[in-house]
Amino acid sequence: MLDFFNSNETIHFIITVGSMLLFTIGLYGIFTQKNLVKVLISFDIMESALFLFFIGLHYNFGLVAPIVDGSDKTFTNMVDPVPQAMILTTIVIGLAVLALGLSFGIEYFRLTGINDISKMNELRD
Amino acid sequence: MMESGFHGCDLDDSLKCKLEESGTQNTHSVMEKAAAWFRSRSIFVVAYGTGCGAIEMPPTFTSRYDAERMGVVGVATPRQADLIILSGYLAYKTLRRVIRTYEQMQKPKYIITLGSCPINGGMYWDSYNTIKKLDDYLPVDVSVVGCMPRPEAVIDGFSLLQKRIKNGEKAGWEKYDENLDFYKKNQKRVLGNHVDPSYETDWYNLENGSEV
Amino acid sequence: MIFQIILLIMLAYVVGFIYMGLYRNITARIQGRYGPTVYQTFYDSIKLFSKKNSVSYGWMFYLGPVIMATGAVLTLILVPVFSDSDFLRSVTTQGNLFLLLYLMVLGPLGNALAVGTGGNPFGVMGVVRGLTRLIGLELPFYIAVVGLIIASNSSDIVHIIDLQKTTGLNILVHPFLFIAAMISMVGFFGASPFDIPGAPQEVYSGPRTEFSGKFLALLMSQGSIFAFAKLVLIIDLFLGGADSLWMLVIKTFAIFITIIFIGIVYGRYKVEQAVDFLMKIPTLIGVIGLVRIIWFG
Amino acid sequence: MNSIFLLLNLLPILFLYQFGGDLHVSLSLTKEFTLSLSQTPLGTFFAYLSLISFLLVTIAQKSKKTSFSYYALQFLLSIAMLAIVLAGDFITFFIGWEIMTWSSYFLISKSSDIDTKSLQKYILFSLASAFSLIAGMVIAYSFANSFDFNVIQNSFHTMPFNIKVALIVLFSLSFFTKAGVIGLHYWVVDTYSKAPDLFSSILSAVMSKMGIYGLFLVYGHLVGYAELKDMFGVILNGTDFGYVLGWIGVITSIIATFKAITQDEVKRLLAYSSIAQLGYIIAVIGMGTSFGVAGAMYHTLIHTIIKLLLFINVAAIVAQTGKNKFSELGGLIYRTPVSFVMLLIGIIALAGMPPLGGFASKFMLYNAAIDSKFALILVGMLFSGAASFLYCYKLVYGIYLGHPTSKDLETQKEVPISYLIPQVILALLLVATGAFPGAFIKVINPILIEFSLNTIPYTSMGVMQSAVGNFNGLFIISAFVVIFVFILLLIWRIKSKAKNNLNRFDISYCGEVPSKNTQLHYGYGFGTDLYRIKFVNAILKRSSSPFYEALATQTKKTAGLLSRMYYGNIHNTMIIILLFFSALYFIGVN
Amino acid sequence: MSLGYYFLLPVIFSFLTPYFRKLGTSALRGSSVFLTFILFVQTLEYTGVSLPQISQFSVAPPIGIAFVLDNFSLLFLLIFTFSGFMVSLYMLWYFKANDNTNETRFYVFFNMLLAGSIGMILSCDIFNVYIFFEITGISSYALAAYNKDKLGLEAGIKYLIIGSIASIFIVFAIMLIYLQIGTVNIGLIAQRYSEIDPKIAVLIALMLFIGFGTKAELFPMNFWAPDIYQGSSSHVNGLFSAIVAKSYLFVFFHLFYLFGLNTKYTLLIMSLGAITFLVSEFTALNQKDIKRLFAYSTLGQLGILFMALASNSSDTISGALFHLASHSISKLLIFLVLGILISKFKSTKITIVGDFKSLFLSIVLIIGFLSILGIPPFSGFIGKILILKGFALSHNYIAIAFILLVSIVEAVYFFRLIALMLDKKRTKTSVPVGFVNYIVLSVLAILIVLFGVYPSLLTHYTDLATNALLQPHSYLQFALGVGL
Repeated sequence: MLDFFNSNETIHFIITVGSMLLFTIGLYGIFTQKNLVKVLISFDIMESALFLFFIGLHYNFGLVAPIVDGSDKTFTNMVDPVPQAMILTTIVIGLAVLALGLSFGIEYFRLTGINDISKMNELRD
Repeated sequence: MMESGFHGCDLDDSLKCKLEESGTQNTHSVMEKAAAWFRSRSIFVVAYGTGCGAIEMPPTFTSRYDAERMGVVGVATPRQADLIILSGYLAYKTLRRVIRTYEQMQKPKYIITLGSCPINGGMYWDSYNTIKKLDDYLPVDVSVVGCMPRPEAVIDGFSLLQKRIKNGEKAGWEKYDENLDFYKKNQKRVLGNHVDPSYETDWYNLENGSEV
Repeated sequence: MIFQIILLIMLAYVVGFIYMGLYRNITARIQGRYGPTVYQTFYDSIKLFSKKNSVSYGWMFYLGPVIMATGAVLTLILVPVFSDSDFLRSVTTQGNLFLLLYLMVLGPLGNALAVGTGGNPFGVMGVVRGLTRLIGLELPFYIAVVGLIIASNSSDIVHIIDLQKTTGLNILVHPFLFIAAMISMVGFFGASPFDIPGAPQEVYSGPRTEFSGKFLALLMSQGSIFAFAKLVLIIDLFLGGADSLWMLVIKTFAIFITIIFIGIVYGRYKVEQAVDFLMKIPTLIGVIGLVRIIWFG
Repeated sequence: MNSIFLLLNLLPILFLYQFGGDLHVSLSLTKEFTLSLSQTPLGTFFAYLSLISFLLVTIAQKSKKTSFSYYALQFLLSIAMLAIVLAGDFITFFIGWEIMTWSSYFLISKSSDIDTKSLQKYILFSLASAFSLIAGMVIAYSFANSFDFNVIQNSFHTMPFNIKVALIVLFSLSFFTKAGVIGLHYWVVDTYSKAPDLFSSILSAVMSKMGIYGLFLVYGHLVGYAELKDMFGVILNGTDFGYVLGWIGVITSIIATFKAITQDEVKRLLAYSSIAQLGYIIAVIGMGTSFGVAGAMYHTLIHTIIKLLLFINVAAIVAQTGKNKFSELGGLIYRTPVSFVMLLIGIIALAGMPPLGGFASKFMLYNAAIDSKFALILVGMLFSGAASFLYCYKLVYGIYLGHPTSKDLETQKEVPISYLIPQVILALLLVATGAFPGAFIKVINPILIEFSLNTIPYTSMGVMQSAVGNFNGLFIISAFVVIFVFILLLIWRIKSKAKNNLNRFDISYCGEVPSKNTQLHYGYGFGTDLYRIKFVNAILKRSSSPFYEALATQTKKTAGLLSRMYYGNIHNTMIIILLFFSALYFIGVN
Repeated sequence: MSLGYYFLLPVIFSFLTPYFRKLGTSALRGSSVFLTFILFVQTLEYTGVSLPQISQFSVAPPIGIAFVLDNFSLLFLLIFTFSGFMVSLYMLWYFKANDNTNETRFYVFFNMLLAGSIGMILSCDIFNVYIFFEITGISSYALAAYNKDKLGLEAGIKYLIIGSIASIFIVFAIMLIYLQIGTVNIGLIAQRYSEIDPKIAVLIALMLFIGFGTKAELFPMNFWAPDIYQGSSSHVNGLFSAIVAKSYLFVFFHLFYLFGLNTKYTLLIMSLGAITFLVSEFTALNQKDIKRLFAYSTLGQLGILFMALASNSSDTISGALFHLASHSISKLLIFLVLGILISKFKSTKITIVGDFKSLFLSIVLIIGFLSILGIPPFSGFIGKILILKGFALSHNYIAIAFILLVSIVEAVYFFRLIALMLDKKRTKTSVPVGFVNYIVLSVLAILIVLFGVYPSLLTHYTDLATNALLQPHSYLQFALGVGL
């Protein structure tokens, strides 16, 4: 029984389904929520889903973290380090965007008292 | 008798004298004679229907009496006309237009009046707005009497005029030129000094050349 | 040469005046009158020349009738009056039919200028009516002329005359064109129903309102010369021209009497009625003739 | 400043003269594009035409206060036109064309009574014309692989038929717009009437001729009249193509003529007249015969002269009196007699009356139609010519004859001499072309050779030769003068004393004396009775402006509709992007 | 100089900005001018060098990260550094004449923007492209909002939200690519793109398309763009129009041709470009706000560029690149002039164009307008005629007709502005221009005229760039590290 859960296919399937569910939650947020903070949270959820998806699919059973401590030079049994590096970078970028977005939101709210993105339409035709 | 002054009884003697003098005068040169003949053969008429006599014009000029056979033919504008027919009484208002029309005609030019009103006022002898004797205001060449004269009489008037033109008799327009002051004075008496401003520019003032 | 031309002008003058007199006389007879003598217009002309005064509004007013007369005389010498006279043939080849079409309008233009200078609004109204009528009047005539030019492949009148000696008279060959041209001609002669420009009941005498004395006389003289020239043009185009004085008189008189008969029986069209009519019936007749020449000729 | 630019304007003429008709320069712009000037007889004719016009207009500008930028733009315009007519390839042609467009645009904008709407009209039509041209030239390029005129000419017959037709239609549309064919003339009248007065003369006399040059270039040079005949077949004695163009031209000229008569503004009348006259040129330009080309060329020359003369004359009057309507002018004949005579000469030529040059050109036009047996087209031309007498008369009457409509007109002085000099030159040119109509055949024949058409026989300067009869201009004009003088002397000698009755109120007025307030000038109502004629009314009440205004309104509505997409709701924008993605994905996957 | 400095220098300057501020405003402004000047001069030097060139960091590609400069990116690099230089010169005047409290913030993000956009075109690693994409994005959001006014913040928020959407698509695409091929090197992806399962390949292509297309303002994804332009300052608009939009465009078409997507998606992109052109030119007709108006104009021109660049034919693409360069210069010129006017009149209504009195500004503005309209003898004409010629050679007459017809609509509002400018009835206020602006604007105007009358200057580079885009062998060699 546990073997079933220990197989790569299963775990990849679960991760895929799970992250896509998470992604769908984010999408749902984007489609329905109009509060700027909630929209930004939805984006973050979507990004997180992608991260999970990407990292998860590159994990196979029996592999260890790609940490080179100097002793082992064979690089075997390691997870592909590139996705992890990429995700780390992406997380940082996502954070930066989130921070910028929130700061914009705060400033804007201070000036106008609006946090509904569909009502931010002073710039329009 | 209210307006007896208008009849010329208070005219200056000098003017009166001049008028008497202007009698007949024959033309001499051959060219003049020929011209006089042609003038007599061709008379363009502007028919000024001033009074009841206007009704006599159409038969005179159309098929029944046909004045055209004598070379007498109607025209519309005074510029082309040799003869003006004044067919009846002349109110002051009409007189003004008649004078103007007459002055716009080119010399030689003649006047024929119909009926008695232009001669002595006729049935309008005591009217307040009708002139009594046209000859004081414009030189009448032929007066056809009758009230109104029939077309035959009008045609008779034409032939009389033609005869006089042919003979080179001194015509009314010459009298008018010579005694302009007299006529103008009479006209102004009736029409007043406040006549149309353009009277200043009439032939009266332009006689000695174009100074305007 | 100068002598011949002067002789020609004299002939046109005399014949033209006689025709004008005849016009009045015949009209009178048709109306049941005795009418004036045939020389009446001549008397009128001399009388007007001998007027002591002629009012003038300045040099353009003075020159207008002169331009008009020039146009008439120029038209006359460019129309071959005698088709076999070598001299006239050589003169007329200096011009052509198109030139004549335009020369015929030069006179009205000179008149119009003088009228405009005169400053009489009635005169100008008359001119405008005349020019408006001209729009309709020229159309059938142009169609006829164009048809003849295309049919004889030449705009040279002498050539058109010569051609008729072999192909037969154009009046028989191209009857539609002849009818169109004749209806126009009625208008060109100022006869009813196209005599609106000078309608005395409406606009005084129209263009002639201000003309008097010698100017009017000049207008009348050129009118008779011009009328003669137009008659000659018609007989040249449709009746094979004239080679002798008799032929000339007979042919022109035939055309002339037709025009009188047409003119006498009609009332006067308003200008828009005239143009409407001219743009319909005569134009249609002309176009039929034209199409006949181009597509079936 | 004026003299500097006068000299500057003289320079290109000298330059052109110096090269003596054989100017071939080329300059590589990129590896595909070459700027090349290549002088042809056709180009030379138009070059001199435009340069001399500019020179004359510059003379007239002497007494009008004109800014440096105006002169500079005008000079630029003349150079652009030079580039157009000397161009050896389409790139040069187009660059010249567009510089002409915008430099004239800025010149027009310098007028005091210009409004935005007219400016927009002008520039949009000009650009539409330019874009049509550019479309044609790139399509030609796609087959000829070159913008060079000679290459395109050589490879034209190898193109597919529909491409040939498309090219001809595109080029024709472009040049028709410039020449102001009816339907495409919406800009012409407003522009001509509202442009600076002297610049209107350039617009009408020279710039519209660039459209004619373009048509010559395309029909005669690029396509070739022989090719046109092969493509479209033959009707009567001419080509089908020429027949269609003939009707286009005739309808243009008839409609414009009637429209001209009813105008109250002087320059609007002249603008319509310009459209009408160019209609004649277009009517014969496609006939593909020697006389067609010759007639079109001759009329181009004469119309340029006439329109320069008339527009300069009107500009002088407008500058002098400050009025530009027939209902406000009048009675200037004895105040400005020289101007009057000049205008008179102009309208006599415009009406096509002998003995001036106007008749010679009309004669050639008619001959062209006769030559092709296009009888109804010829009748149409004659008809429009007859109607044009009315507006010719309105022009001279409304300004100079009749009565002055206001007090200040009675004290006007003659216009400044600088306006008169070019007018006198142009009037003399009209007399000269009338007296020596044959002289121009020498100019035309090289062009006919260039178009591989038969030349027109030349006998003498005075004689205009044609297929169906000729006329001797010298004879006509001398006969005219002799007879005129003779009659004048005759009438002078007659004793009947002509009284110069100088008071303008002394007219036959039914015994009445018109006062100063009486409306005696017939300038305003002139031509209104045309509305009562059914046929003319049908023409006059129609106008192209509802169509173009509806187009503008519809465009605006469309713009409003489309702009509602950009209503600033970022949430919806996001959703649209996501939906668009899903839509594309479903399409892409399936 | 290593290509890496193109990224490093701006970043370093960006980080040092607060320090420069402490040294004084002139140091701050001067540093930016210095930086952009160095970059521009360096780029000019590359024009004489044989390309492509590569700069690798630590490990050679395909494993390592590298910057590759080929002729295609050189053209963009020239445009970007030149525009940056011009804007930095302009800012010398701007902050002197206007409120300069936000000066530091501007320079931080301006330098960062340069770093990001230059990095984006130089990077040969798709993940790095993404990173630079985000750097450009963040700095442009910040630039849009750097004044912290209401409109700017709104623009910033909108931009940020849209940017987030786009980045999610791109991240997703990159992840899918990596999952399929196991590499992020563009060269390798290009080589092995055809091996990907077609369904996934479609998904990847669409995601990249949506991601970069959104940022590059293609039609159904561009409803945000005018708002951003309207909310931002005019010189920032200049940057957006001349640099930012063009850098996304670069990546879009670089990947488009490298991944061999041109066979399938040409028609889609061309028609979307055409619709972009049509819709934005029509929409521009009713605009009352000058910045929004030119935003639509920019969208329209980008539409033409999409049409032409997707057309698969070297002639058209060469023309499109010429047009792109010309458009960058012209739009920059227009936005800088508008900046002067807006700072004078404190209004963004289109009527300000009719209210100023300055011969110099009128002339350069009109030159800019005419150039964008494609009227000779200005550079826009050469671009447009080259594009049309390219379409003609591929017998794509519909595109020609479309471009020309819509161009008339474009002319409507451009000439409405010009007519407003020439309207003598309006009361005109004279506008101080500033010494630096005379130089900046005349350089831009002279370049427009120069490229118009002597286009070989630029066509040389555009032809090379076209070759590099359509025959990317040498680029791929370098990107794969084979040539090293």
